[in-house]
Amino acid sequence: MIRVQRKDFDVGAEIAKLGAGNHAIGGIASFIGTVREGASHDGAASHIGAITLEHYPGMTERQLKAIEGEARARWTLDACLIIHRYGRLEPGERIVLVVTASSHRQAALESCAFLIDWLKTKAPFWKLEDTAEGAHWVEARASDDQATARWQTPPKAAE
Amino acid sequence: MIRVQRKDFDVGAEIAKLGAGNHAIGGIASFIGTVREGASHDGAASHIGAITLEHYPGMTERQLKAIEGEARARWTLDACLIIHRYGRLEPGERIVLVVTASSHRQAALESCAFLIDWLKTKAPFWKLEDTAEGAHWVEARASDDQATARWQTPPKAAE
Amino acid sequence: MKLLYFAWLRQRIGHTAEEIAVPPEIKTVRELIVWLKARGPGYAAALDDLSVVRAAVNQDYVPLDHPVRNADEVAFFPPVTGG
Amino acid sequence: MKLLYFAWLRQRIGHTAEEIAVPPEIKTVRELIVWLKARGPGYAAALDDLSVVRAAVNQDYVPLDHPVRNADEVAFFPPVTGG
Repeated sequence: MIRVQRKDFDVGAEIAKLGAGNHAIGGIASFIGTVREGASHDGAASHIGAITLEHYPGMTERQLKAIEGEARARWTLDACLIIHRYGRLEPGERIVLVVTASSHRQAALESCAFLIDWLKTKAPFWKLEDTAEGAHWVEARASDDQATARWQTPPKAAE
Repeated sequence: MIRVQRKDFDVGAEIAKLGAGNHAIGGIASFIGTVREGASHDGAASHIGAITLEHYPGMTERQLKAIEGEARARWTLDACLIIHRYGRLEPGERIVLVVTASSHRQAALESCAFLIDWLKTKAPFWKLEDTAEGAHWVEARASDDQATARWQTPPKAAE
Repeated sequence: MKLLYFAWLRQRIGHTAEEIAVPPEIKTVRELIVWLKARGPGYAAALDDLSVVRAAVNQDYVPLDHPVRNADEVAFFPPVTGG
Repeated sequence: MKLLYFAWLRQRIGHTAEEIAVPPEIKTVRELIVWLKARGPGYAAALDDLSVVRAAVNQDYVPLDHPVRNADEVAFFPPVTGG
């Protein structure tokens, strides 16, 4: 399940909904990305204020569904949720939530890590960040490409 | 922070408390282990009802603190929480919660996976499970030892 | 053809979407880029460095030699930075 | 010496904790096990297969050649299965 929205989400409620009533689930992994204050994403010394996330309505949903489909093809998941926000977000605010549930913990943990790595490099969002020197567009990082690349080889036995 | 308790926990509230007010955090990873119904942990065909978790009061807290300390030594974490329940738990109930927060997502994701692997093999808990053939003690699994063993080598650059 | 621009490409071009009838001799994304750059300095600035320009046709990422037709939705943007 | 037993070791021995004055010639966990097994069939059954018996002294995991003293808290249990 994927959602692209401006408003915040309730982590506890989302996780509870995902697993509700399914007793085949043995593990639920989640990741919450938040707006970080301090050094900018490009490693510059300037401080971040808010960020503004631009996206491509239509393509964003399409690509998020494709990323979810890839995770479900690689691991046996009982449930999978991606929520990604757009618009202006202040430091400390939630940007993204990924939740995966499986009968086996390794499948949940690995697919959650996979999804967040893929979101970074395959989901059509662009971050504009406020710095002491004005607003600037965050540049894609080579380390994110490398994190995605490690999933290009078939995963080890998932469980 | 570690807690050993009989009662359930509120995942959303625990995660919210952990990250509250710390704008250096960029990622929060969590894992919830739940009582799974169906094939028993030993791979037997019999169905699980409830499980009863026995623990070693005093040593459990001591070992959980040691495991948390190990994670904090290996990764730069802004916050770390382990809650592990004991007593009788029905299918679908939460057993364990691990939450890690860091400025970098890889540190959060990796330390969360590390903690749950180490809990499986180093935290003094023992599971008694109800099956169609009566109650029996869950046996430790070689796959859990292997999952722990992969952390024996120093981790890659954490971020 | 529906054309869309995002992030700093949108800022340099000055708008986020437009409908343009593209000449039939434009067969690929790369040819479309060359044609767009001749439309004005904003387009030229936005599409100058192709190492930081990504393209999508009908909401799928494509390489620059991908075919385009007038019925397509074509988008240009920098490498993504979500998550 | 404070002795503690958990899981199926506890069930076979019949109780979870006891205070015993252990003879001074008992110097290691392994010697303690041999001495305990002579106390009755429950102990013998619980401590029969050392490949599935784990020990802790003063709440830290120890190997079977670890020293023990009368002031120690010593626990026996199977491999853990939490998480």
